[in-house]
Amino acid sequence: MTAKPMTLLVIVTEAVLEDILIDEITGLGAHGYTIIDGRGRGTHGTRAGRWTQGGNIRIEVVGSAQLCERIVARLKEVYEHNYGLLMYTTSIELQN
Amino acid sequence: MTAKPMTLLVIVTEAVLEDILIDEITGLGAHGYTIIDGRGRGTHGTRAGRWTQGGNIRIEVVGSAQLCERIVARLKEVYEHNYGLLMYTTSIELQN
Amino acid sequence: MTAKPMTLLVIVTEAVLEDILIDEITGLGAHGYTIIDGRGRGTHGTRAGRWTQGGNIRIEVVGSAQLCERIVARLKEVYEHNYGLLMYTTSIELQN
Amino acid sequence: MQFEPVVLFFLLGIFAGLVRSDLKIPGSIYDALSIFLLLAIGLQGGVKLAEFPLVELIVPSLAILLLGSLIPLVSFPVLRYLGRMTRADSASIAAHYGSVSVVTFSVGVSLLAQEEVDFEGFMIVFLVLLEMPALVIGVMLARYGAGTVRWGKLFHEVFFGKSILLLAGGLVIGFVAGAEGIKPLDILFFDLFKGILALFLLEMGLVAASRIAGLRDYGLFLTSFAIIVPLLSAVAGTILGWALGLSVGGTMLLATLYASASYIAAPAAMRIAVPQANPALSIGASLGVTFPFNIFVGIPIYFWMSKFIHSMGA
Amino acid sequence: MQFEPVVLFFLLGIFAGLVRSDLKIPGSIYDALSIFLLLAIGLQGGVKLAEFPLVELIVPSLAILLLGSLIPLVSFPVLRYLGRMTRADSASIAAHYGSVSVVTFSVGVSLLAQEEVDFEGFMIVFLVLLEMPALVIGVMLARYGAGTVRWGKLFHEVFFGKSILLLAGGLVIGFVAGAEGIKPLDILFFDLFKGILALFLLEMGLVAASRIAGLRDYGLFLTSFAIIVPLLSAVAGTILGWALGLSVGGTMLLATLYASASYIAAPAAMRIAVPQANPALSIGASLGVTFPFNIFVGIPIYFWMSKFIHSMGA
Amino acid sequence: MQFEPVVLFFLLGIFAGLVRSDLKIPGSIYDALSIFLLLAIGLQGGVKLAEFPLVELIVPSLAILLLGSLIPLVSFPVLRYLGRMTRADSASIAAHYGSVSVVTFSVGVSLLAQEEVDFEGFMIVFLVLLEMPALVIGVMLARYGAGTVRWGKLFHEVFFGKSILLLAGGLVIGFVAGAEGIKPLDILFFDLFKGILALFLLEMGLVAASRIAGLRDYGLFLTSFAIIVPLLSAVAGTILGWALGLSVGGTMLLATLYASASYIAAPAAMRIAVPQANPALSIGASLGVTFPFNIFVGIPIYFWMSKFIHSMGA
Ligand SMILES: Nc1ncnc2c1ncn2[C@@H]1O[C@H](COP(=O)(O)O)[C@@H](O)[C@H]1O
Ligand SMILES: Nc1ncnc2c1ncn2[C@@H]1O[C@H](COP(=O)(O)O)[C@@H](O)[C@H]1O
Ligand SMILES: Nc1ncnc2c1ncn2[C@@H]1O[C@H](COP(=O)(O)O)[C@@H](O)[C@H]1O
Ligand code: NA
Ligand code: NA
Ligand code: NA
Repeated sequence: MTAKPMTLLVIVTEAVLEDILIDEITGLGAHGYTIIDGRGRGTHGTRAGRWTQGGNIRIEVVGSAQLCERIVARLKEVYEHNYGLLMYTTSIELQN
Repeated sequence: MTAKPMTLLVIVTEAVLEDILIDEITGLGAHGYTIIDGRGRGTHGTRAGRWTQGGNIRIEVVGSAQLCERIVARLKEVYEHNYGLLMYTTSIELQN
Repeated sequence: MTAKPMTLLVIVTEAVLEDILIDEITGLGAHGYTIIDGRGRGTHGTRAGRWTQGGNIRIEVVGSAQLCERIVARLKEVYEHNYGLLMYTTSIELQN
Repeated sequence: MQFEPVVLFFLLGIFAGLVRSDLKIPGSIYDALSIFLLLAIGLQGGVKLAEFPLVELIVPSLAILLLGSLIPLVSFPVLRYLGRMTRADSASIAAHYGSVSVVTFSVGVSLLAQEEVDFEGFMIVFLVLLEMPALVIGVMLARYGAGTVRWGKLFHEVFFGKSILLLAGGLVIGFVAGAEGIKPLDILFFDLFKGILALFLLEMGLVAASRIAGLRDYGLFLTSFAIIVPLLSAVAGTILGWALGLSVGGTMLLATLYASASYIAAPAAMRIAVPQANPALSIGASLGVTFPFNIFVGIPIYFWMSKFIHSMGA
Repeated sequence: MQFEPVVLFFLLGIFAGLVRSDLKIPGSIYDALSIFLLLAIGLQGGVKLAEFPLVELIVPSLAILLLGSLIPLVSFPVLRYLGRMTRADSASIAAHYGSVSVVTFSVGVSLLAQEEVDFEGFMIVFLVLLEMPALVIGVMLARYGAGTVRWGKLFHEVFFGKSILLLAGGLVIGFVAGAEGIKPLDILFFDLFKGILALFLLEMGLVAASRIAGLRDYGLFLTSFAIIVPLLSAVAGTILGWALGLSVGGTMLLATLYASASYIAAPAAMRIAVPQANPALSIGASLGVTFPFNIFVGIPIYFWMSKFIHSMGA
Repeated sequence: MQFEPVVLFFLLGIFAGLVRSDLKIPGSIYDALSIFLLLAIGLQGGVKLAEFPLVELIVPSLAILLLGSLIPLVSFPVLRYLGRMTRADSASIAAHYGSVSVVTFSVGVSLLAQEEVDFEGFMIVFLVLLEMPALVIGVMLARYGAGTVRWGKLFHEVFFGKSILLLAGGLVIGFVAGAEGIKPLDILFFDLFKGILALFLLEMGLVAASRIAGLRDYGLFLTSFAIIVPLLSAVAGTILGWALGLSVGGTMLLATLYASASYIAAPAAMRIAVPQANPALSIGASLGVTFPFNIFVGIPIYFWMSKFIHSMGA
């Protein structure tokens, strides 16, 4: 097996930010991302996903620890204050 | 970076339990959760997500190890016997 | 707690492969799987999920390290060359 | 025997399911179709009800509710002792057969329209009334002497669940607005009704196909139950309808209501209130056997029974 | 006062929301309904516009735009200094009330059809025109002297956002194809219009219910604002409509446009352009107070005002 | 040249796509629209077919299938040797152009209705028949002498895939029920047809826009191929239709079928059966070039060709 240790960054945020965050993430050097629609509750209240723009998205980025750090730093700086946002990382083995 | 080590609990179960489990989880002290619709197969057969109530949901809770333990214990006690249920935890770094 | 250390395998690939991969995965011995619809970008371009067959799926399999290795090996051999495919593993604690 | 083209769509759905076609009605479309059907049925009933003295409905309602409650009460011991099923399964299946199916009812309405036979608008009130009590009885049967029930949650689920809410809401809107006020909505809720029922039956066929495949697992007993109980319930309904002075169409619809088994409201309610019950058994029987039986064989029989009893009485 | 059955569906939705029913209109269906409404309104306007000399629209358009821009400009200081709200919240709410609501407009159109009162087809041009400027003004008020605005993104969002695009696109298609060319589409876009509006109002009710629940958090000031500002805007619209020589129907629709508050285009635009604003406040006011007020009370009043001013003038 | 307002919706979709509007038709709505179109086309054909002696179809069917099979067989060497494309890409593109497009066909039907020109109901049988063989030929061309094909899976996908299943299912239901039995469904499946086609074309435009943007990557060869091959196929279809004694409308529809390229069934089948092929090339050509070409330019030309050859023959 040729598994490469990598970092997985998961971002849960407001669906309205999708296009903007795609630009940020790829601009910072991510080679890819995966987005899934969801709903949830956090410090910014409940977003039940009822309205077109009222749901959450869950973005996954697989990359180097440095890339994930850069993305986290940027999102904390610009978006954390005004938008619902949760970010966490975990280490994974990339298998291909 | 101010990453805080935390536990991620993932619960995959029947969509029909959504409201009930939200009450349980927040009642046990979770500050938030993220829910995504899905489908799957397990020991309780296939749930293809065709019928309104016939799909799975995947709930993510980020919290302390103790919180996750409490939720797991409660769900095992009350729901595991009669409902399709998968629960696993992994350690993550909360980034915000 | 009776948590069992296990491996989580995540596969992100083209939605058109869903039925075929379910056969592969269960044929290789997986007891279950969870599938979620998504969209994303990678080396094979953007799949925005607009067309019926044009989206991604995200498959989760919880199993032994050996099972996950077998699935990874098989998918690399047969599908990696021609289809958009991302696979990673991480270690989890199965809680039930 | 009467032939209603709309059931051909159900056959197409079954065929597609059996040959494992990739045809799928998206979940949200299925939801939209069922919201439409429930509202439309309610509106149709409400408009007809507006021309009717409501107090006259009290006695027949009580009679129909009473007889309707017997269906789960009689089914339960049959399932438990004849069929040797668990208490939970017996109660859950009894609840499914005591409750009613809106789509089966709609196919009945559709056949009457086809045959140009009229029916009493207040039949839809009975549809609303009959959906609930069986679920409550089922839960009581399951929990008798054991554990606690979240009655509040159950009642809430039943009364404010979307099927009752849309049926009753449509009924009230139709009643308040009247035929005149509803006119601009006619084309959506009345003229399109049958076409949308056809699409709905296509999806029903797809789902029924997956249930039919599992039939052998349920065994001969449950399969027979799923045909005989509806037939007997329909006989009872025919007699009661005739005794209450309903028209041929109304009598046939009452028989159809009694004969139909729930596969939307009941499964959801039972999964929460009687979680020990195996949903594959109850949904398999109601959707895999009783629904197709009623659509293809039952409804024409109930129509014939109603005409027969009325011609006897005359 | 005029009664329009379609609002009963809004009431049903509110009821379902308040009793916490599990009734949900799936998101994709909601999207489809709104695409339909926007296209249909546009087409209807385009067909009527085709019979009209366009140059005559320039002067009234300017007048209507000018007066329309006053709504957010006057609302802002009221919110900021009387209501003691933050700059961002004041600007965002002002933008919501300066912009317009297509569904409120549709209910107005629906009432006119019910009453068999005609209106000028080019009203839909004003609907399109009025949706935008308030959003730009709102952003300018929020950012005045602070930070940079991504104007390019904002203009793009406003001009090519789906509501303007579908309204304007429908307008152009209706204009090019004309009544004759659109005829095969009539049954979908014209005859079904009211039924689909009814379904849309059902969903609006569900959402409004969740907003109404949060009303006490917004306080008395915001609630009063959400009723008084629409009323005053409607008075201004009635006078301007009459002064411009619009018919009774056209005058009523102009008043309705001014009185309506956006809850689709504005929230999305403000969330991006003025992220410091709390969306619960602006959506709560526009959807939880102003929308129901307009539907139930406002529109009949605006109709009465328009008839009154025209009878005075005559 | 004939003008069909429904294509204006396609233009609107292209415009929305090119300006990167946030307009999206949700996936489930798109699915529902295509289920509707396929069923409706099938039903329309079935009803007309019911009045026709079926045996008379055998000879024309064989002729039409034979000529139809030539399209991929001739396209393949052109793509492979003239266009220097890989074997897999050549085979996949050939399969796309040998197969047919239901929406292109529908726009043709729509134009005929507009012009009040009748056509043979059994044309829809040819639509069903022509969808399949090219896919099989494409796979054979791709795999010639190399590897194994899962033929079982491919045949299953083709015969029981949703497009054939709904077309053929609708055909059979229409045939069995007849014009009389289908009547209550008319308003949904016939009267709404064109409106729903308009909405479908809106989405097609959105998707085509994203393909048009990628056109320069496909190069001049593929772009020319995507215009010339349909034109030549249409000429062949016109001659064959005339030789078989089809009416002006039928001849034009046969030409349209030959000229159209698949973008639903073929992409899905080729992605599984010929995974080495680059889907961007085949979908780009069929959806980004051929579909708009046929809609705007091709269909009017084919109509003119059919009228021309019939006036010559007369
Ligand atoms: N503790 C948590 N566990 C899981 N998901 C969370 C948690 N907190 C927040 N989220 C998700 O992140 C979104 C934004 O969080 P917040 O900024 O706290 O409102 C929420 O809507 C949830 O979907
Ligand atoms: N081994 C597994 N890997 C991934 N997901 C699983 C697995 N087992 C079960 N699941 C998911 O958990 C749900 C309930 O599991 P069960 O209780 O085993 O039926 C299934 O429907 C799957 O979605
Ligand atoms: N770096 C990444 N992070 C997250 N998801 C990815 C990444 N790369 C690829 N993916 C996902 O995997 C799918 C297939 O990847 P690819 O084969 O690279 O096109 C993409 O459409 C994405 O959804
Ligand atoms: Na019953
Ligand atoms: Na306004
Ligand atoms: Na072709």
